[in-house]
Amino acid sequence: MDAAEIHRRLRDKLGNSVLPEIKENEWPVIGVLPAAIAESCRLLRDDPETAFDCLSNLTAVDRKTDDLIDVYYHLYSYGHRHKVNLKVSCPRLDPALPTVSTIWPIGDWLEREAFDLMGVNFIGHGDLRRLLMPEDWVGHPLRKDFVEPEEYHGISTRRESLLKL
Amino acid sequence: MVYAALFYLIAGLTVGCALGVALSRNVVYSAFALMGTLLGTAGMYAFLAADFLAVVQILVYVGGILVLTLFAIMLTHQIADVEVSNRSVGRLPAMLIVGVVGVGMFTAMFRAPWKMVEPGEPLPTTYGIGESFLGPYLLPFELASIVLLTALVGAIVLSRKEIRD
Amino acid sequence: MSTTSIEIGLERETPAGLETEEMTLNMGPQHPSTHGVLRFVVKADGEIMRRAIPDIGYLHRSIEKISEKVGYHGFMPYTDRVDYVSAMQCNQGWAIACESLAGIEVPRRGEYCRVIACEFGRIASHLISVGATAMDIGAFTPFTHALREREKINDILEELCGARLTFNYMRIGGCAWDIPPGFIKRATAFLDAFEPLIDEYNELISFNKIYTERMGNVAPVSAELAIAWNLVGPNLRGSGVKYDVRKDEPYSVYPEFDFDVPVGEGKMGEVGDCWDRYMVRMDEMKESCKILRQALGGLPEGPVVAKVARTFKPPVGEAYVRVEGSRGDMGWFVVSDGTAFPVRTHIRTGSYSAMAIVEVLSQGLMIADLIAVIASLDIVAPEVDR
Amino acid sequence: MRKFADSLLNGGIFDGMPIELGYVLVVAFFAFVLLNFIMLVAGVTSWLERRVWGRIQSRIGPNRVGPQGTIQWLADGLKNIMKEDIIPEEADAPLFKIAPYLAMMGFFATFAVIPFGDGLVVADLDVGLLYITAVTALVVVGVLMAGWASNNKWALLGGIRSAAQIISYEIPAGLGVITVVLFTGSLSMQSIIRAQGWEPWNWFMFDNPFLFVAFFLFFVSALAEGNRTPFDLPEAESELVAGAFTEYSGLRNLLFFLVEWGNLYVIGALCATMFLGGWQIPPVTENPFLLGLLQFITFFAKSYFIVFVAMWIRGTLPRVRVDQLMTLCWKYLTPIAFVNLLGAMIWFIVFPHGFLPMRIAMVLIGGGIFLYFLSRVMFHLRRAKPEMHLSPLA
Repeated sequence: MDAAEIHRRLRDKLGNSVLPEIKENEWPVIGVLPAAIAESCRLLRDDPETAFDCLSNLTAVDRKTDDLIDVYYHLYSYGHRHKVNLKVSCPRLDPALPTVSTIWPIGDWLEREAFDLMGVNFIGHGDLRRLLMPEDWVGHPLRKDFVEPEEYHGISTRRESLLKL
Repeated sequence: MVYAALFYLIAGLTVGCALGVALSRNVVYSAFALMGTLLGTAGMYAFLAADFLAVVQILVYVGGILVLTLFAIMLTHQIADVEVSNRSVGRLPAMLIVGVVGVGMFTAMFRAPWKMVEPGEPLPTTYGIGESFLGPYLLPFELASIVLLTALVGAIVLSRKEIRD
Repeated sequence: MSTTSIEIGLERETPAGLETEEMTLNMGPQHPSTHGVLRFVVKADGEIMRRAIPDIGYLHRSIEKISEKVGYHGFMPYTDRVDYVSAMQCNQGWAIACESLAGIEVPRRGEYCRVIACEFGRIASHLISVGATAMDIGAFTPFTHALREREKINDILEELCGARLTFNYMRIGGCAWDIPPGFIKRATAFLDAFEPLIDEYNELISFNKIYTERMGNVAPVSAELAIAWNLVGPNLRGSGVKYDVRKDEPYSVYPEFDFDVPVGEGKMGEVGDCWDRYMVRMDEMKESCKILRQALGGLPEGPVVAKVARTFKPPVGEAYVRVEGSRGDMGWFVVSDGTAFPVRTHIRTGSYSAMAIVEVLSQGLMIADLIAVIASLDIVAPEVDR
Repeated sequence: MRKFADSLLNGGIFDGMPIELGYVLVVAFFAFVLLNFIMLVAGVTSWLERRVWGRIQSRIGPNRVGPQGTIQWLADGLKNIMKEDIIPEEADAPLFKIAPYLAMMGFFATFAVIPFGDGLVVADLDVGLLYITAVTALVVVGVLMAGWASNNKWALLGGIRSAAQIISYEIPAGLGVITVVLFTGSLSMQSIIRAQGWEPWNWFMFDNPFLFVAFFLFFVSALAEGNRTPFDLPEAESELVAGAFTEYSGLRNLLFFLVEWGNLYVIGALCATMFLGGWQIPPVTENPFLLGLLQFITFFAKSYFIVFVAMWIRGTLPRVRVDQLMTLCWKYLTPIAFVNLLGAMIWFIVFPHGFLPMRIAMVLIGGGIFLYFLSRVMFHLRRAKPEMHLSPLA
């Protein structure tokens, strides 16, 4: 099934929660409003015509200039061998999205990583802890305005350039 | 003279370790002290030229029973500060019992007609033991085997976990 | 599914007064069989695990953040460090992602060189994997034999690019260097010697009774579970899903080669058990040899690298490409805003999802089985943490 | 040894000394000699193991210290002695310190009854075999103590695994030993050897099919008791880090390894004594010194052959899981051992003095198996490319 058809089916079900335009790409991008993302993911997975049984990737992108955080969901269907990319934009100040970890189990870790590194809050995720950074780390390192702390538990994060030593 | 010194050394080890078993507050220390007692007893048997008995003492008590005891102790948690459980009896009754038993034992010791024999050449005892087991003492031997077998079956029944689907 | 919501499937009835306490074991971060710096919090009841909770991040170097500082060309050496056991495919993933952004056509000879490098890298990586699996099961000899062959591959790759582990061989638009003179002869000689050795490994370890007992029927992953957890590559194929990015979503010049996609068949137990995953890697080495022979035989003439501007500024947009790395398909996601530095790079690796599934697989296994599971999933710690 | 001690005492060296003190001094002297000797044996075994293992894995192994690396073990020992002896803060210090010596004691005591030659044994105890089985229990206690005192869960698991394994496998091993005892009627190591002859068909291994089975039962169980691959679960480095020895360093760690390698030799010596004719040699010379030397060499060659086989197995096989280990012991080896013992009894009643045709047939079968293995080895050596294996002296 091609992207236009997937897009049409989604819009039939969810109406204006799905943005009207598709960005043609190798993974066609379909914009979705934040509130509808979990619902559209569930529809795409459960519909036997689309049957997206695999969440290939979940990434958050910090668009500081637009004051937005984009979250990309790369879905893949092993049965039909087709793919789609859902994109959600949420406000940078308080990014919050419904979780997809109940739809695909791998979403658990991918969402935890996005939370850890980008500070996206996934509502309904049962166990939203830091994954890669230490538990007591302050801030979300992949944000564009993240400033590395001078030291962590007494360990300096700065080092003189080896050339100057 | 030297043999006497050795004898007292081993006797001291046995009694000292036995005291350690009784007095140590740590169950694991008690168990390891028990090993000293058992080894000392084996030494005593060796002094009495009972080589088979000495070896069997080590084999059964150190190799089997002590290791199983240690096993059980180590699998129980918080071993180091276990409350010694037999304090509930109290000191006075304990002293009373010790006194009564002690008087009895010493009386028996002094009244018994001890047969004093000069230590001769140590002779192999294995053959004699085997003959006795399968000759005059066959019935008690077999009875003991049956008792042990019953105990074994009982232990298995008790420790077997219920298998339910 | 969150880690807390997983139901512990080991609710055994014990007679009253015989409750045993769970023992919490800390496996790692420094443990001989965690293949890098990983940590598992193992809740065990004696030798049986209730659950093993993976704790990652000990090797997190924020490679994704580095890409935002060093630019497209400059990031190439860092990709080697994503999965240092098979760095070539990481090189290729990044190169293809950038080329896909800018629409660059790679010369055919360059593509062939890439394929040769990648397939050698795959064999080297699988050798490490199968050798380490055998070592974790307790047989040390297959590991040294595998490393012996890997050294030879390292020699070959060293000839190609001057490095033995972190190759930095590829460039956006092709490869850094053409193959050296005499390379094809030496590479073919290696293949001639290596192919019979695969059978020897199988004789030595794969069909060993103890080995099959340890690996067979342990932690089987059904095809549905594997897809839902996004297991990729050999782990997915071990579960019986015939899917290979090289075949099903072709990139580079892979469609020109004839090779099979081995899948797990459940010869030693259920489909998708540890032995199947292990055996898929064994078979894949043979397939890689096939590809290598075709690539070495049909190497076209021409340049190896396309003309790419020194300050590479791809147009605004995003690209998500997948390449078949040694540990399954690696997703390379890159967002460009038209400057010389990517806005965001994300690398979704094979070990990442393999690590995530360990907690589900480990319930009710024995501690020794956890080792087999980790080894058969072929988890490489830096790839998990990036 | 008693005769030797008597001759020494009568020789006038200890004139004017109480006779008992003389005995004690002689015993202490022999203990000292033996201690040094077993260090040597364990050290050489460790070197040999690494060399053999190196060959099997197509690498070289230690070859720098001394000719062919033969005194590598000495260098390693020195290094270990000079290393810092770390005792973890949370460990139970007294027990942690005693444990290696206890294990060492148990292993050291076994050497007292190992017969290196006709008269070359420290004490030919009448209960020799039983004695060996008994004192090795001290090793178990030592390992358990180490595992508990380290205050480390891996160490505890290792110690418990070790104890469970050794206690379980003592049963098939003991039943294998009893089969031999049945045919000799003695537990003394020297009597067992004297009951055999120098010719292979007079060895107990080929005496009858039941003893042949008993040999394998004993060998497998002994491997398990000695924590050797494929039963090296207690120190399974990929699972339990280093098992009971995880927290040990320096000299104490070295002692545990001495016990391990020494035990390997003890396994070889026991197999040689019970099944391979021990020090029996054809009567080639009258010279007692030369005869003793030849007996010593024969015994060593036989026991090191077994040791080599154990190393070979270690280089080839993976490790079993703990439940498979117990299944093998309780569901296979133990029943087989019991049935085998019963069969041996029947055989003993039918042929109280042996049955020569069966002996010769057994030798032929054994030789056939050996030759088959040899041909497999030669086949693999030939098939491997010359570059794949190196000369033995590299």
